[in-house]
Amino acid sequence: MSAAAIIGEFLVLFGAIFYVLSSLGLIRMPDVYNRMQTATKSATLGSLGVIVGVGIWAISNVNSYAWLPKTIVIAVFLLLTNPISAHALIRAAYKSGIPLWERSVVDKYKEALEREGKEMKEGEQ
Amino acid sequence: MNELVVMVIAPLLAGVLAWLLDVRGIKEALGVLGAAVPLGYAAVLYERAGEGINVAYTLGGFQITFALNQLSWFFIGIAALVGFTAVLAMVSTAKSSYEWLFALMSLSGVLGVFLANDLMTFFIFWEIMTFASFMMVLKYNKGASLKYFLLSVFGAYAMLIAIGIIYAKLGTFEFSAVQQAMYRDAYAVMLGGQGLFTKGETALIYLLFIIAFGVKAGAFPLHVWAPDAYSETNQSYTSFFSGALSKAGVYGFILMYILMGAKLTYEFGAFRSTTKFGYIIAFIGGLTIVVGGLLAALQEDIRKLFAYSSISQLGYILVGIGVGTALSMQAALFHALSHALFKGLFFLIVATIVYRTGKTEFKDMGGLAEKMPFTFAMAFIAILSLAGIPPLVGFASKWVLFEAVISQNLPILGGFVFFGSAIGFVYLIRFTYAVWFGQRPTDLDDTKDAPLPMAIAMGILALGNVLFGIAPGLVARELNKIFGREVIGGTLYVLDLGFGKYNALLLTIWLVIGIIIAGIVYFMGAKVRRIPVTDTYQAGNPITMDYNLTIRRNFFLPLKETLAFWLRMSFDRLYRDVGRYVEDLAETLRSYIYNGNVQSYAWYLAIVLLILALWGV
Amino acid sequence: MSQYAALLIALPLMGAFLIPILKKISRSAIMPFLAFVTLVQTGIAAWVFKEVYTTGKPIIIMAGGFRPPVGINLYIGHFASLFVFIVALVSFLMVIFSMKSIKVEPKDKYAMLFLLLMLGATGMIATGDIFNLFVFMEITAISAYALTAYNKSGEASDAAMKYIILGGIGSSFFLVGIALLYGSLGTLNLAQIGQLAQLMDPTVAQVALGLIVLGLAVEAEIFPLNAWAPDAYQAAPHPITTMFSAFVVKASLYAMARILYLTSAVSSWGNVLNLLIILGTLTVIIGELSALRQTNVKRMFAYSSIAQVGFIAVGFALGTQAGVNASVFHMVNHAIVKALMFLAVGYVALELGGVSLEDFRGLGKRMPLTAFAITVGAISIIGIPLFNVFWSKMQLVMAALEAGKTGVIALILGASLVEAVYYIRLIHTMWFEGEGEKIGEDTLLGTIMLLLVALVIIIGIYPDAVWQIVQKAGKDIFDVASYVKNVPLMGVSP
Amino acid sequence: MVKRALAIITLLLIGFWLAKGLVGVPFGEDKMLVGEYYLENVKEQTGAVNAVTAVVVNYRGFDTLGEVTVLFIASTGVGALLWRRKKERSAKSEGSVVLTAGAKMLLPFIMLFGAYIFVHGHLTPGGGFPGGATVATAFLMLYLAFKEYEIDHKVFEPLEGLAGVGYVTVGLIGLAIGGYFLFDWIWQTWQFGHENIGRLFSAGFIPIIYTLIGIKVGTELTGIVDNMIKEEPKGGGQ
Amino acid sequence: MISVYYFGAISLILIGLYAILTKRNILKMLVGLSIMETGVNLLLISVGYVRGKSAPILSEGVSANQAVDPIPQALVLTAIVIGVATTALALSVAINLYERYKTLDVEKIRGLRG
Amino acid sequence: MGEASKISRYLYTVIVLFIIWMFLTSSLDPQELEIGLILSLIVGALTYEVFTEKGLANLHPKRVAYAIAYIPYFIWAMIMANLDVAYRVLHPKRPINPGIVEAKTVLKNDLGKLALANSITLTPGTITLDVKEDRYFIHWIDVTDESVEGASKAITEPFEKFLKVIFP
Amino acid sequence: MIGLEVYLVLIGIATLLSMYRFFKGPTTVDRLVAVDIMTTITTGLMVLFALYYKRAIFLDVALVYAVLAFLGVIAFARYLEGGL
Ligand code: NA
Ligand code: NA
Repeated sequence: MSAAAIIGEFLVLFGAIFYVLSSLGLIRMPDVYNRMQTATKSATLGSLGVIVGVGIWAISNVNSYAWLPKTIVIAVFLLLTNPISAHALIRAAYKSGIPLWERSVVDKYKEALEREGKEMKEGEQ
Repeated sequence: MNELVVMVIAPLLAGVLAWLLDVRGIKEALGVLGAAVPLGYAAVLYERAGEGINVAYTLGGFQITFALNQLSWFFIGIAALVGFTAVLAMVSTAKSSYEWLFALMSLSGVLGVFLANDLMTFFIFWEIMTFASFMMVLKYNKGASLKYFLLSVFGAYAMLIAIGIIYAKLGTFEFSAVQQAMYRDAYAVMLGGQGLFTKGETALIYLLFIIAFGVKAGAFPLHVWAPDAYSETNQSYTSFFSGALSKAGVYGFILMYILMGAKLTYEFGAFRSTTKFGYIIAFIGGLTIVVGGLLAALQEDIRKLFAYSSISQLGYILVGIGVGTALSMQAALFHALSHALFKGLFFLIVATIVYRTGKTEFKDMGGLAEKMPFTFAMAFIAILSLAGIPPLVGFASKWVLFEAVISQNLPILGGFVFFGSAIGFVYLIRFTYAVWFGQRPTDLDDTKDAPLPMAIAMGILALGNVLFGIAPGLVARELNKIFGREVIGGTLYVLDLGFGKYNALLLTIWLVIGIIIAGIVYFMGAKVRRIPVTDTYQAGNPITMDYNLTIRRNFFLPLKETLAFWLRMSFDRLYRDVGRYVEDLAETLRSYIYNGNVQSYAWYLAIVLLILALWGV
Repeated sequence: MSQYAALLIALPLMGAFLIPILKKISRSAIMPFLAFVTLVQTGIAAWVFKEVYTTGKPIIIMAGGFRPPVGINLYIGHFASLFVFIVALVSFLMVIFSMKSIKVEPKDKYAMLFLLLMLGATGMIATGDIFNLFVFMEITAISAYALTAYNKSGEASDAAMKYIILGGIGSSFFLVGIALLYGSLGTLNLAQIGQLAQLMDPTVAQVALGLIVLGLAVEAEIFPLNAWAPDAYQAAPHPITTMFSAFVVKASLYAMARILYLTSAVSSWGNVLNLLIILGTLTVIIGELSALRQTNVKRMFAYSSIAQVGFIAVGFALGTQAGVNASVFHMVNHAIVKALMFLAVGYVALELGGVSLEDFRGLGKRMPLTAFAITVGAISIIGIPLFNVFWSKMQLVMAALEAGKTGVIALILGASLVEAVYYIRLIHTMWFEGEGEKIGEDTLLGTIMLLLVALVIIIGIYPDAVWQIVQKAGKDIFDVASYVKNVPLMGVSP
Repeated sequence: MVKRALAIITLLLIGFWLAKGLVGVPFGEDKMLVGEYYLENVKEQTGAVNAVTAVVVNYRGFDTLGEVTVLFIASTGVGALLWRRKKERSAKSEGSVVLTAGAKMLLPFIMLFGAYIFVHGHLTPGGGFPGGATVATAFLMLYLAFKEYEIDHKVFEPLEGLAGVGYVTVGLIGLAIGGYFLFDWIWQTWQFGHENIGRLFSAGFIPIIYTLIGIKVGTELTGIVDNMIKEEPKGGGQ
Repeated sequence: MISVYYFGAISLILIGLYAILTKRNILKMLVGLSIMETGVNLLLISVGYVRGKSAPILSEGVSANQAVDPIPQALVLTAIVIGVATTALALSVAINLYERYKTLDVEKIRGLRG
Repeated sequence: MGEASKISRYLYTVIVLFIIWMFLTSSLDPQELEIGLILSLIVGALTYEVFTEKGLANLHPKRVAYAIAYIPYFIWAMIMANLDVAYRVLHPKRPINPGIVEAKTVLKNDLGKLALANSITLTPGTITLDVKEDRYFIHWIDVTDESVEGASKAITEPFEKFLKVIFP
Repeated sequence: MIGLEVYLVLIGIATLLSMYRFFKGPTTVDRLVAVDIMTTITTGLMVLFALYYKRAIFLDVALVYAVLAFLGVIAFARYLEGGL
């Protein structure tokens, strides 16, 4: 068994575990904000592992170096886009009025928005 | 181009040209010319009718065939003559090119029907004839035309189905082929075998034909269109409508005899001295006589009166056909001619009256004899002819018919026929007196006599009434040619039926003498008295406008009251109710099916799928 | 040379694709350009028609140069060449009408959709491949959806939504039918399907045929799948309504007939025909009854059109050469007459702003030419001799009787009576009721109407020329053996 | 409730019927007739490695032309139906800098992905449609991120038309050169790229057509998005 | 016994049809239509599947006799595009409908009937 | 620092695209490279104005070096983040103490802000909720300091070390 | 070592688990988050399938899938936040 296979498979295993973790987070966390906290990170890392892992594994499995660059492109794409979509989603959650978990400790964003609104009103007057 | 084709197409072509050009003077000239062509050809082809002329074209996958023989010539003659006189009268009464187009088109249609040598051609021209006459009515009255058209198309489609069944079995439309096949079939049945047509199919075809021809002939209870249609159109045209177009129905019945008489006879057997199927036709004819006659008597409108009278008269013809002997057939044909002549004349007279006075009801008329002497003279001839007074043609034909029916020992039919004559007198008396004699409403004081074209037209028909009345042998000779043997014997002036004789000339001489005597008495002794209408008393009742039984108003009201129960059973209303019911149903159906909800529509789709699934298509 | 018949497809496409570019150059050139394209299309169609009818041989267009069933082929035989010509001609006339009648923007989009509707119908008629048929059906349908909604009114959107939902379900099931057919035969070529039909598993064939007929029946306006049609006809722009009635529905009917006859070797075939006869008869009856008290005249014509479709469907479902011939004849006649009538009624709407029966009072005085056109059309549809529809109705009736379907004919003739009632009422309303000032009628539209009137009457008086053509077209559909023989199928066999 | 019950019964019966039909089309078994021919001849006849692509562009090119047309109709139709005398974006808020900067950064990549996909249509499971769709998502992203963003209609609409014209023209050149509409003249007449099967410069006109389709689909889908995302300004009626 | 893919495809078709037959909101009906289309596409693909064979892309050592039928896949590509086109158009019609009637309830949008 | 010249921006875009292309195709086949170059040139021409402000300046060795160095740092942070997640998810009591805090950044560049936001999102217990000018609003799963300064110090500052060099 | 199939199953389970959240909700954003995670996991699954079938062509599919999924989520998110 070649090194590529070992590293590749290890990465895939690693990624798969984080995938499962991600989905567990999705189930277990109490509200949408905290679900995102747990799910996004581990799904992204999981992807990184699985996808790059496949690229490396392929070196021995299908005897091709051509896989790795392509898998890297996919992985990087996910790495770039997943936090963007997570950001867009959490903003959507907040702006669509989903309240924070009742045991949340602070909401600076709300304060900032209220201040902004007040300034806007004053500006109009 | 073949003469027959020219004959059929000329009026239509003239009509289309008249319609397209639409120039005063020219359209009338074209119209008269167009109507004169068939008349001229009918005269020219008289000699050759015996040898038979055939032509055939292919059109739209169907053979269009025409044939001229003795029978078709007879009907062509009637149609061309009445058509010509009607068109002549239309020169005065028809204003729009629309009327010229459709009047002439209907003439083409009628000619085509009579000349057709196969069922499909027959049907096609039947439709053209129906359509054109319908258009003539449509211009005047939507309801009336609709009724006419619906019943006609109903009849036509019935005919089409019958034709179709025949075609499906025999693979031919041609009269002679159908006739031969039917003979073979009849023969097979006679030998106790099974023909191509089962008894049920034969009965169906028979029924469908009766409906088809019955509608056109105005047979009871399919007559309801006729009173309205005859009265709600140009009255000059009505003279053709009633005089010639309705004869297409008569011709149809005769055609049915020719094509499948034997088959019907052997399939359904005899009734007394006639056949069962024939007796049904005759019985329908009898009912038509009575119903038409009674209703004619009850009309307040002269157009309606003659419309019902026309229905009644056609009943005679049906009786003649139904009885089914050679003699009765000839009588029917003879009466068809008579009817065309006197009823054509009558409607031209009505047309003249309407044209000159604008009035149509008895209550608005009176004393017109003085103002319209020529028209009155024509009316005199027509009245005598219709009433069956010798020596006019009406007497001759009715006489033959009476003899034919009586000789067959069919008492009920005889009863109908006699009743019809009686009731004919009843309504004619009213027409005679209320229109021509008595007090004249002041607004009719400057009424003029018939315009020249109408006068000529009336003259021609009146001449026919007199000529064929005095010399009925002329007609008998033609009828015998049709049958290929001498059924009615005699000479030019004498009809000899074997068991009875009628000498027209002798009677004419007697009559002329009588008239001269009567004239002398009248002019020496008669004084006209003027009595105010309101001074009249009647059976102790004060005169109200509702119960004012002068000859001009509600004259036969007592009769009407007597018949009240029967009159309530109006077939007209029945059909109307059925129509309304269908329309209501349609509306309900439509609003349920197309309810505007796309989900329901999706359900329809699912249901069709379900049907597919369950049916296992 | 004959491969150039492919221009029938290429040209409208090219035209449609060029319009966005043309729009940047000159907006006012779009409609003239549309007229030009349809005129050229008519010319090509006429050439193809001449080719096919003089040589007596169909033109087989092999897309990409692959022989069927490997490549998709178009089969422009007697039927297709005739109908492609009708499609092009009616389209050309409707472009002229569109120039007058289309006021709603964006006209460039209208022009594109117009061309593509024409293209879709052309393709449906010409194609020799069942999936390609589906594609062209969708081209037709989707451009029809868009055009139905084109006026953007509530009614238009409502009608289009109904059309989309029903059409969508129909096309889905059609595709399921194709899947079954393909799964059992391994080919999509119509000729090969015809060749192999008898090898099909009977159950598969039943289901597949049922689904295909169902899918097509939605577009072919067969009751009760036609519920979208009156709304779409009413709401669509007038030239488009005309095209719906004149050829869009006909293309679907043809497709249905073509597939049915190609699969006539299938054991359950008779059942499908019987079902179609029942549905066709119901289409006639319900269509006529629904038109009876209709006060919106355009909608009345729509129901009448549906009823005629029923006639055609019944003719096809008879399963005889005579029936097919009669149906094809009726398709031609109805295309002419309904083109005339919808053109006229659309013109009335344009001038008077409405098409309720009330608007038609005194039309004979206000717009005599238009009223005359409607009258001729109505009389023709009723089935009066000397007008074209009479002949095809007669042929239909005869064909049905020949096939022993007397009862069906009685019902259908009864429905024709109903037809007479509402058309006569309309004629009377136009000519003998109401008054009005004469409106100067458009010369060009008047000429088109007169042209169509002339066709109605010429065919009415001398139907033989058309009848000859139609018989050949009918044989094209009915004679499956020569269809299969004419397609140069290469040796790909099971 | 009754409606639902009826629906379920109806659908179950229909489903049973469909299933009954499908029993005659056994799953997973080879039913190929024409398909087999394609697989055996695809390489030398079309030069494509991807048999689906060859079927789509060559053997069943007519379908694809139709398919392109269908999408064109949709784009045109949406444009026609959502046409208003005046239309503007009605986005209420802009995305945060994360989204806007992200969109700017991703735009060229996504477009390149799209181009990659349609250029490689004959080699990989891509082609003009997914490629075009990918290109369109790049523009969609800009619409989503920016409040004011709008495509340049002067370029997009003619480009859409031109791509279509190009497709038909390629087909017509085939008619002129090879005698058949949509004939692959590059592969069959010019024999270009015969030695390259499996590499980029092969498969005759497939890459050309897929590029045209890609451009067309990209511009069309973008146009649809553009139409759907804009509204008539409040108060300004037609 | 019917294959699970067929079963799934039929189920999708029926679920879609169920939505069309019972949901009153037009958008839901359109979703139903899309589900139906998906089901049909799945069916087409399943019909073309050959057990144990690979995607019909003859690279990476896959030869002609190892590939599944390419035709259904080509058909599905077309069908998908057609579905997308229909949906896009339907949505814009729905937008217009909503603007005019202020509702998407089929029972309330009945401007045309009878 | 203002915008770079158009040529510089264009060239930079093309280079980046071409590199991506090479990764994407994983091939050195000259045919692929030719087409890749052409496509890069075309796509670059269409998008360079949006894509970059600084152009070739982004390829400054120092920046590249920092960017490369950032990768392992970031990945390490990510792995830590996920272990943290694992802990919170798998712990039966779900030990969380969430809230939204505000943090400041010194970064001026949009791309830098994006990188920071993404980094925050993917690293322990934080997701960027919104960015307004230099203020980050962050959902923090375990709030330890509610003040702006404290939050900035805990969340943004560790990344800024690298990012302010990479995206000046 | 363990074998591809096991990972396929493992990732498949992860997909199913995230589907639970999709059906459970309760808010639309919850479902959308579930979709986002699901698509991310599915991308990985596709890549793994590519290896399973030894066909690099599926990598392209995964890439396109990732692009489309990303845009889909962004579009929905922007819609839900009321930004469109
Ligand atoms: Na994602
Ligand atoms: Na984070």
